[in-house]
Amino acid sequence: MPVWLELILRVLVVVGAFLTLPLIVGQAEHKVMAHMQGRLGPMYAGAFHGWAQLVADGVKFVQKEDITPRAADRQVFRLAPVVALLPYLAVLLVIPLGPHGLVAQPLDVGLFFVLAVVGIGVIAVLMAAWSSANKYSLLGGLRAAAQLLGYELPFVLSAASVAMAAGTLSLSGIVEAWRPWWLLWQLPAMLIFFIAGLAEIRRPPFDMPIADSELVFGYLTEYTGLRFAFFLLAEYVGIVVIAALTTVLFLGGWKGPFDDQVGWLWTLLKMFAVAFVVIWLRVAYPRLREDQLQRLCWLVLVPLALLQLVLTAAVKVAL
Amino acid sequence: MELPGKGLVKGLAVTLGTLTQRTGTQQYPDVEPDLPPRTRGVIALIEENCTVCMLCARECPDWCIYIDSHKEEVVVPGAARARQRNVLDRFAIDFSLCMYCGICIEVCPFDALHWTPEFEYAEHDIRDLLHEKDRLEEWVATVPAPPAHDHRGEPAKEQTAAAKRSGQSAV
Amino acid sequence: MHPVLPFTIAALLFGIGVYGVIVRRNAVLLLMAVELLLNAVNLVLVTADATIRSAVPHSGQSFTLFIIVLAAAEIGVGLALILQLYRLRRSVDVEDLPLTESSPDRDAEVAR
Amino acid sequence: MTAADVLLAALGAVALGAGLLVVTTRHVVRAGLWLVVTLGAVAGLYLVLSAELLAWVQVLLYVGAVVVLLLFAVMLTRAPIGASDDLDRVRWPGALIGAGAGAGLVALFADAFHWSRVGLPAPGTAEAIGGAVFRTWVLPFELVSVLLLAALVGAIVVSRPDISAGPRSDSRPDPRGR
Repeated sequence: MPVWLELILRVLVVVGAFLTLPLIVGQAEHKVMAHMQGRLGPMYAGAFHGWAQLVADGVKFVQKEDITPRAADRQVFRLAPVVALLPYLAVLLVIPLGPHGLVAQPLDVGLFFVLAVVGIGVIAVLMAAWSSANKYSLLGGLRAAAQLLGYELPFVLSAASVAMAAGTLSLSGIVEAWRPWWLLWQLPAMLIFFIAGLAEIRRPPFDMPIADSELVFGYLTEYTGLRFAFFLLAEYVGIVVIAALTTVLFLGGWKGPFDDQVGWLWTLLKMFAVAFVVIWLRVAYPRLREDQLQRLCWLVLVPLALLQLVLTAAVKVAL
Repeated sequence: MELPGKGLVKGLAVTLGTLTQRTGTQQYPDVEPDLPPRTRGVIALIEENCTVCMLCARECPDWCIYIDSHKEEVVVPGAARARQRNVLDRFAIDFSLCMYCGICIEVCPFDALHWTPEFEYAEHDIRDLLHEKDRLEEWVATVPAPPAHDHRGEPAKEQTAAAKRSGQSAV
Repeated sequence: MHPVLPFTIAALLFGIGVYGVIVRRNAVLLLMAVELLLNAVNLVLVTADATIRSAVPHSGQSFTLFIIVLAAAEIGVGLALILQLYRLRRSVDVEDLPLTESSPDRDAEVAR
Repeated sequence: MTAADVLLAALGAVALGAGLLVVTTRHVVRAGLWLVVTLGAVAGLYLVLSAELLAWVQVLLYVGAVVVLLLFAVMLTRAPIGASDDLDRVRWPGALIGAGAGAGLVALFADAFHWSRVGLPAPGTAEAIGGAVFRTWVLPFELVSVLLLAALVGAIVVSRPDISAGPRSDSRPDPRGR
């Protein structure tokens, strides 16, 4: 197979995953959330248990009027949804699915790339918040910026811990080096990474930036139609990305019985398990208040992440 | 001392528990709802029973019953003078005003008004919620036999009376 | 690769940064221009690292790393100062800054 | 012209164009967004110059943190939508000095390198950079970390009026009576 054909094939597969995985997660969220609240959730679209609900939603969003507020900064307002979506697509490119280079684009500093690119999302939030010419949007954007900047720290530190343990920045390399007992050794880092990741994608209970009971819908207030759908899609791709990263970094990625043949299946299974937990947390917990949110980050997660770094270093030196 | 994080775990346990239980959602348009006895749906009118005493219209708290009538002379052969009788011209209930208190049904001395459990009479136009007497009569077919207050007790008075009238023994 | 290309880019970027630092009155915009200057320098260092074989490999990239960290520190302190300034004077215009120690009534005058 | 040259020229054009907009635009927030483009293009230049790790550090720290802080500050101070007129001083001295500095440096570099060709080194791995930082340059590294700590403390002290300078700022009544 020529190189360019293989490259195109890989990119196509990633785009396919980019378009289907979020839909699966979104549908799972509809159904799991409903059943956790004693409801049924969507039942009609697509005849069987509403499996096509998100497709129907997509069609609905396409039909809606695309409104730009008169006072808004038009170009920035229109660009923001795209900027919100693209980084996650880039991240999906480097996440290894299985052994023997089953990854769209292997990268020597994959972990670093992922952390850097995920950080771009906050610019999209600020763009959306400011250009909407709406006080609720701006407040939501400022909250988001403060939250994302703060949680970036434990996010990176806990990822650094596992990179230190594996002795490499390559995502595939980290999975190769992973051993089951790391589950215990890196447990604090895993929890910190997961919680900080939740905050990074602004999922409940960290959805202070769009707190709908006080800010209407935060930085998304003025968005309608397809652009709003882009932001929603970005949120679900965010869940996929955070679940995939947690899987790859802390849960051993494709490791499992028969991982030579069905490694990719293990990765996907673990990913969906983590995504389930993301949804579960949304149902179980109320939204954190702004001061609680910052307190959790700076007084709990950051010190814990630093302690975990020390622990990792100590074990690494002792071995 | 309580373990830290116990509340958090409890929250997760509750939601997971709910996930495993059956949901109570009724699939209404697909599956007919299982309505309790004495459900208040719409009010049916048995026109023959109405004597135009106007009690219902007067007792109605939000004045949603409209009654028109005229007097008619009935000449009874052999009687000294002709008797007068009220004839119902119009009987209408505006269900856009009705608050389903059931007072009209309670006060009717001749059992002309009845609750029926039918509830699917929504309209696109609010004016169509004014049910005239022929519409109200249509509901009579859906009036259920009144259940006993106690499901093991004796049957309702109306039922025994009806059974006696038709010469059968009470159920 | 022609090393003169990235060097020229860096030089022009530096020129743009200098222009920005001199012309801008808004303090935050001024800091942005300073970032351009730092980036120009970083670009020179990285290009030099890639083109000039030195005795110590990767020193140019190491320096760039240090400069990026310094920039982060600079932006942290700089923005804290600017926000404090804004809190005091409701303005981030560097033209309005008194260069000498001011008395409280002068402060009030400026604030008005 | 090789592929690397073309890439360098294209990315350089983007960086310079966006950089020019950073210092000339009259929209405060858009200046910050153009800065993102410039920094991204410079990161692309690093990639071409086989400094992969640096490129991602640039994205992580500059785009993810510095620009966000700048935008944050812009929005906290004043960020009208639309153009503002009072952002610049008189332009010509700055243009003169900036153009002079740029042209001088270009002349310097052109004189030093002419149109010489150099092969690109192998992509620098994280390991190599780590070796350089922690073996050869470990002392500056430590100094930088101390400086970072000092900056952190400084930023906190400056931005928190309740812990900054002693009695003067506390006792003095605010001139506007806020």
